[in-house]
Amino acid sequence: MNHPRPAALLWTRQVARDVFHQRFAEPYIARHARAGQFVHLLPGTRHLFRRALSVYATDAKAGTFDVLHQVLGEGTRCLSQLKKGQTVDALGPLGNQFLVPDPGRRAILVGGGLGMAPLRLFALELNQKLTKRSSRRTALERTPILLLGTRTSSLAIAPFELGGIGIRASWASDDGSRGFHGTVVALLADQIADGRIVPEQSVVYGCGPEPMMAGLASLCAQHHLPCWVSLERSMPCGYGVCMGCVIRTQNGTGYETFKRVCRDGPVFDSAQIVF
Amino acid sequence: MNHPRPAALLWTRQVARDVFHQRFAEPYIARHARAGQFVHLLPGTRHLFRRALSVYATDAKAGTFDVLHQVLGEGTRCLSQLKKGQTVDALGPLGNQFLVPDPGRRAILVGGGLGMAPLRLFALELNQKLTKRSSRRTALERTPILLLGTRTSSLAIAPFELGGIGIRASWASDDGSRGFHGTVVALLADQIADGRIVPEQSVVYGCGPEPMMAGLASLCAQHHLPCWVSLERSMPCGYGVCMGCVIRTQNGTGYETFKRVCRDGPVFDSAQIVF
Amino acid sequence: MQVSIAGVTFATPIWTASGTAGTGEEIEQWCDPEKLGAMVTKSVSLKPRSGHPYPRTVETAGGMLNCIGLQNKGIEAFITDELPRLRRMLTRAVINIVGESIEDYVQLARRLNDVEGVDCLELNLSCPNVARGIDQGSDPMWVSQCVHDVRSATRLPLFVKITPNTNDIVSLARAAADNGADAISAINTLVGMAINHNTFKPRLSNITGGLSGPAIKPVALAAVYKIARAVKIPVIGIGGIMTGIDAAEFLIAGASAVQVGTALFRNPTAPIQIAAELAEYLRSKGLAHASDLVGRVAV
Amino acid sequence: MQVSIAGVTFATPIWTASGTAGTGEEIEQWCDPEKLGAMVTKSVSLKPRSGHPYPRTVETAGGMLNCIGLQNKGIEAFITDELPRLRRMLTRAVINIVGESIEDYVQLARRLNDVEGVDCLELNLSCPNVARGIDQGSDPMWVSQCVHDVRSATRLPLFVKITPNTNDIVSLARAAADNGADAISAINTLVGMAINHNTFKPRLSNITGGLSGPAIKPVALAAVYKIARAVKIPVIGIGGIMTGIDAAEFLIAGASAVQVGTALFRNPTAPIQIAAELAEYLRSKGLAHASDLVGRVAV
Ligand SMILES: Cc1cc2nc3c(=O)[nH]c(=O)nc-3n(C[C@H](O)[C@H](O)[C@H](O)COP(=O)(O)OP(=O)(O)OC[C@H]3O[C@@H](n4cnc5c(N)ncnc54)[C@H](O)[C@@H]3O)c2cc1C
Ligand SMILES: Cc1cc2nc3c(=O)[nH]c(=O)nc-3n(C[C@H](O)[C@H](O)[C@H](O)COP(=O)(O)OP(=O)(O)OC[C@H]3O[C@@H](n4cnc5c(N)ncnc54)[C@H](O)[C@@H]3O)c2cc1C
Ligand SMILES: Cc1cc2nc3c(=O)[nH]c(=O)nc-3n(C[C@H](O)[C@H](O)[C@H](O)COP(=O)(O)O)c2cc1C
Ligand SMILES: Cc1cc2nc3c(=O)[nH]c(=O)nc-3n(C[C@H](O)[C@H](O)[C@H](O)COP(=O)(O)O)c2cc1C
Ligand code: FES
Ligand code: FES
Repeated sequence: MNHPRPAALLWTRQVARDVFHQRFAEPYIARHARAGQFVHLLPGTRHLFRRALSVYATDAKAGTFDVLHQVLGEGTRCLSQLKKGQTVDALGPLGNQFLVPDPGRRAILVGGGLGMAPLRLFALELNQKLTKRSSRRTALERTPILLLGTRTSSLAIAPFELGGIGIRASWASDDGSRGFHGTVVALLADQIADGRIVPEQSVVYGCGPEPMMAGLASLCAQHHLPCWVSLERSMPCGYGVCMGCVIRTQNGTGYETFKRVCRDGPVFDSAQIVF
Repeated sequence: MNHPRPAALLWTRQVARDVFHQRFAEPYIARHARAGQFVHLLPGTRHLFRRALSVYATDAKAGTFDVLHQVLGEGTRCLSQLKKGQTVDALGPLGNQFLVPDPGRRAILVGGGLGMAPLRLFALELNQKLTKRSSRRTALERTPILLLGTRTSSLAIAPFELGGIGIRASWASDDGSRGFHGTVVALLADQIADGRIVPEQSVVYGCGPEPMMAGLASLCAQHHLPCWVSLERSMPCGYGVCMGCVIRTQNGTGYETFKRVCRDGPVFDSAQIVF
Repeated sequence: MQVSIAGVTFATPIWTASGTAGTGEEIEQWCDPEKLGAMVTKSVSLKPRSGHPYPRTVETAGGMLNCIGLQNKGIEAFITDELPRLRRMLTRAVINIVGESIEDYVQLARRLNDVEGVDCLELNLSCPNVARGIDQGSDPMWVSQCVHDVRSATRLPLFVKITPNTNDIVSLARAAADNGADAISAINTLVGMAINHNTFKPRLSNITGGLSGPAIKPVALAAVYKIARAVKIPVIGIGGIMTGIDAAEFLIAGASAVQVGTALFRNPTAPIQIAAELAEYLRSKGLAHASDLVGRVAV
Repeated sequence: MQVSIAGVTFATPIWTASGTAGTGEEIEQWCDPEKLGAMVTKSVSLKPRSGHPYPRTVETAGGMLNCIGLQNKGIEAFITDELPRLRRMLTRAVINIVGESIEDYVQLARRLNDVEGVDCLELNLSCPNVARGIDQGSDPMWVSQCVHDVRSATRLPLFVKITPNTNDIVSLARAAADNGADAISAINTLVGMAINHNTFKPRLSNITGGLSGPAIKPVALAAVYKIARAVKIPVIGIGGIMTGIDAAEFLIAGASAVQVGTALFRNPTAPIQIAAELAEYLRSKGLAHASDLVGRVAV
């Protein structure tokens, strides 16, 4: 039987204005969390609802997990002000996960802003899994492609520790100050157009603001490119009982019209979703 | 126009189990507070109501005031855990005050537990005032008598800094472990009986739990001894607008049946009160 | 930030709520009256009332309960002792009256016709702490009759304060509007109770009391929204307003002004602070007048 | 801590509330079913319902609003997909049903007569998020008729869940009790609203929603207290229960059992924790049974 667990803060690093990378000690979550899953944290006693954060990194041996979050309101502010050694009440890991591509397809990870958090963990998972079965795979399949979007260069947050395994991000920025001039979805379109990304040999994994996910879904649909998106909703419970965190699905009727992001997701086949 | 004022904590000293003596920097309250008055503190953002605490000491020059409080619930706990330099939002000084005895009468201060807090400040005020007009007063009038009650010796909290001006407390304890064996009201009765306290030459000032105040009032009534009591009520506003903190009065009818402890008090002529 | 209701202008749409700011004397020491939209006085009845014994209040999650029980001096002493000071205070005086019967309300309204210093009347048809306070106030027929009779008795601008302890607050508002009310004040408190788990005793002397504060803000906002869409007269929003943003939300929902109650207990300068915050909010939205916000809810 | 209501025994007086614990599958992963007094299922209707679009919830001071809108699979899929697992779960299954007309309720009750695994029925006569949910449920005549007709259609123990959006909840409880209800469940949510001050939009897709959580506990406690004194059947207390002490207060007010709703969102093990705290409280008071506390309020 699962239960809420106290997770002790080990450290906080500010990685950009209002963005914090934190590491918590909690062995169960550290051991079980997979890319795409989230933890549901109670930032303090003042709040009724927990706050959902993607698992950004785990270390099963050390028994730690990381989150990367932006201070938006009271909940994330409380979190960012935690002192070393203080604990937060954590549920998790919750939700489904990113699944590895079918054989012959390469993972294209498309992240916007903080959406990079679960993709980073997925890149590591892919790297590990693909290394294991590397004999049967081409180099092309092995290394995921990582496309990251930011509004402007100064707000770009690079995922930590991916360089070491040879995964480097291509950047897109709205103002052209870093990498491609345009959105990260436009960058993907660009790379499809110039043949660097071949739809038939690719699977897209996206995480970022909802308008970006909608754009990504429609681009991928156009190219018959399989696309998984990780979605966000306000989550009163996080484990499937309140029916608050719903997303509208394609062709769903009656009860099936809406699915729960916390339990049926947060990762969905983008073709199933009505944005 | 008065307004809420941030009071910065200078220090906290634990003076007994769950009892804390704290000094705050707030010049206005420091300058204006008189014995018997209270400050109304907002212990944190979680609480709707402020918490009332008697002013225990002031230093107009240094711009500080002190409180002495026992941790009972969330509000006083928050207060006790404040860090040096943190501020609380304070209203004050509020309420009426202890008035000096008529000429020819000596002040008998009767305190139970933390009720000693405002009495200590009053002892200092009396000492100052009487020193000024000492030429016209007898020594008997000059020095107030201080009777303090405690459940048991280990819980006794002596008012700080009174020794220096020659005021020493006589103690009563329920279990006889310190001073007189019995309540502080019984001690007063005892001292009246053996002539050490002469009703016609005395005025009693009491502060402590309500049953004690009731006992004190009835003893004093018996001996025709003028008696002022400081009372406590849960105080939503503290400045007279909510009508929540009421006490029943003798002979009051209609609107006058109940008086507000925060504004008509907290110090009342005990003969006016229905306990 | 000036607003105009029933032909009366108010310096700001932020007023004090009845029973939470006394009769002016106390609040004057904390709030500059010129910056107060209006001072709504504690309910006054024909005869003096002692109110209920202590304990009369208790803190609850996000709110509080009270069973003051309308302690007040009665209309005659009110006119003698309080009104003169209120007249001198540089703010609007809204006199809140409470009765046990329609005849009481009529008599009170008549009596206040003759004196100076009364800018508006507010009928408290919704006190949960007196016998029948809610029974009558939640009956649209009774409200119709009461407002009708008072309307015939006075020319003063007439605000009618209604109860949320009903399945259909809109009918109550309509009953008032249809019978000549100049504005609807909504809401009064919700009936509630608290129990001491150690003594098994109710925490209020009168067993139950009225719930106020941020806890009831959603209920108040829903009431204001529905009423504003149903009646043509202005609505005055009340319930759990602690900040300028809260006030803005009530205006957006359809209130033309708001009253601040429980917030005053925590902070005696609350109305001034809330008004300042609302002004700042209006500036940030590029709106010149508070009235530009009223009823702007996007549905 | 065992309690007995309508001849059914429950392991503890701490149950889950309808709509806040799914249909058992999710909660099983957090709570040992043997330690749950009962699992009250999300309201089920005749036909599948999609519910309202997102956003469906919003945090408020001390509480939350929801406008889920009764998303459910409909009774047939419920019986096929959910009931078998519920039957295997080692706790009592209280099936909560909702209809748009009395005929709906009767049909639902009949349908559940024929299947196994149903320990009790709870009629949701109080949903604020569907058309007429409150209009009907706040009318004592309609409640009388509905309970009467359902009573004739089923032998299952029958709990009737009533609305606090009324001026007279006691009449609703009496209407249910007089027509054969075995217990009264009180309360459902209060109608409320929240507005986004930046977009001017309501924060809920359905504009208004139901207020739950600690904010409404005083309202619930008053309802339970009044109902328990007015009817002879047991009362099941609901509203803002977060701790064992909260549960104790409801029992003291007159509830024979309680349901835990919003607390489950914050803490999926809430009912187990609350039961443990209540047991500890009973020990500290030297009381052997939860029933020793019921209705002990000292007035
Ligand atoms: C599965 C999932 C994974 C997420 N991962 C991350 C992450 O890795 N890093 C990160 O910075 N953020 C992430 N978010 C968003 C994060 O949960 C919100 O930013 C956070 O809840 C805001 O809380 P607050 O108290 O600071 O803000 P407030 O605005 O004060 O929150 C008010 C309410 O709105 C809800 N809320 C507000 N914005 C969002 C949002 N975008 N999504 C969901 N709920 C919201 C909160 O839960 C709360 O109930 C994730 C959300 C989900 C659902
Ligand atoms: C004029 C005045 C002077 C006081 N001076 C002192 C002092 O010098 N030292 C000291 O330790 N205490 C003093 N008290 C009592 C002090 O206010 C309470 O102990 C304190 O409010 C308890 O708050 P809490 O949150 O810790 O406890 P809780 O029990 O959690 O408080 C819950 C609620 O009850 C109210 N409350 C509880 N007990 C009391 C009480 N005895 N009197 C008034 N309200 C109460 C609180 O304000 C709050 O609303 C004084 C009270 C008054 C009215
Ligand atoms: C202590 C107290 C006393 C009140 N007395 C009155 C009253 O005498 N007349 C009245 O119409 N409303 C009275 N009210 C109700 C308030 O005016 C207001 O309608 C209610 O408290 C909701 O607003 P709030 O949440 O801002 O407090 C009282 C409220 C409180 C808390
Ligand atoms: C998200 C949510 C969904 C709910 N759905 C239902 C429902 O389907 N049927 C019902 O009878 N009550 C429903 N309720 C009401 C609860 O069962 C309960 O009566 C109410 O929330 C008060 O209890 P609480 O404060 O413990 O949450 C729902 C409440 C919430 C918060
Ligand atoms: S957050 Fe409750 S069902 Fe998803
Ligand atoms: S505390 Fe409000 S009148 Fe005294």
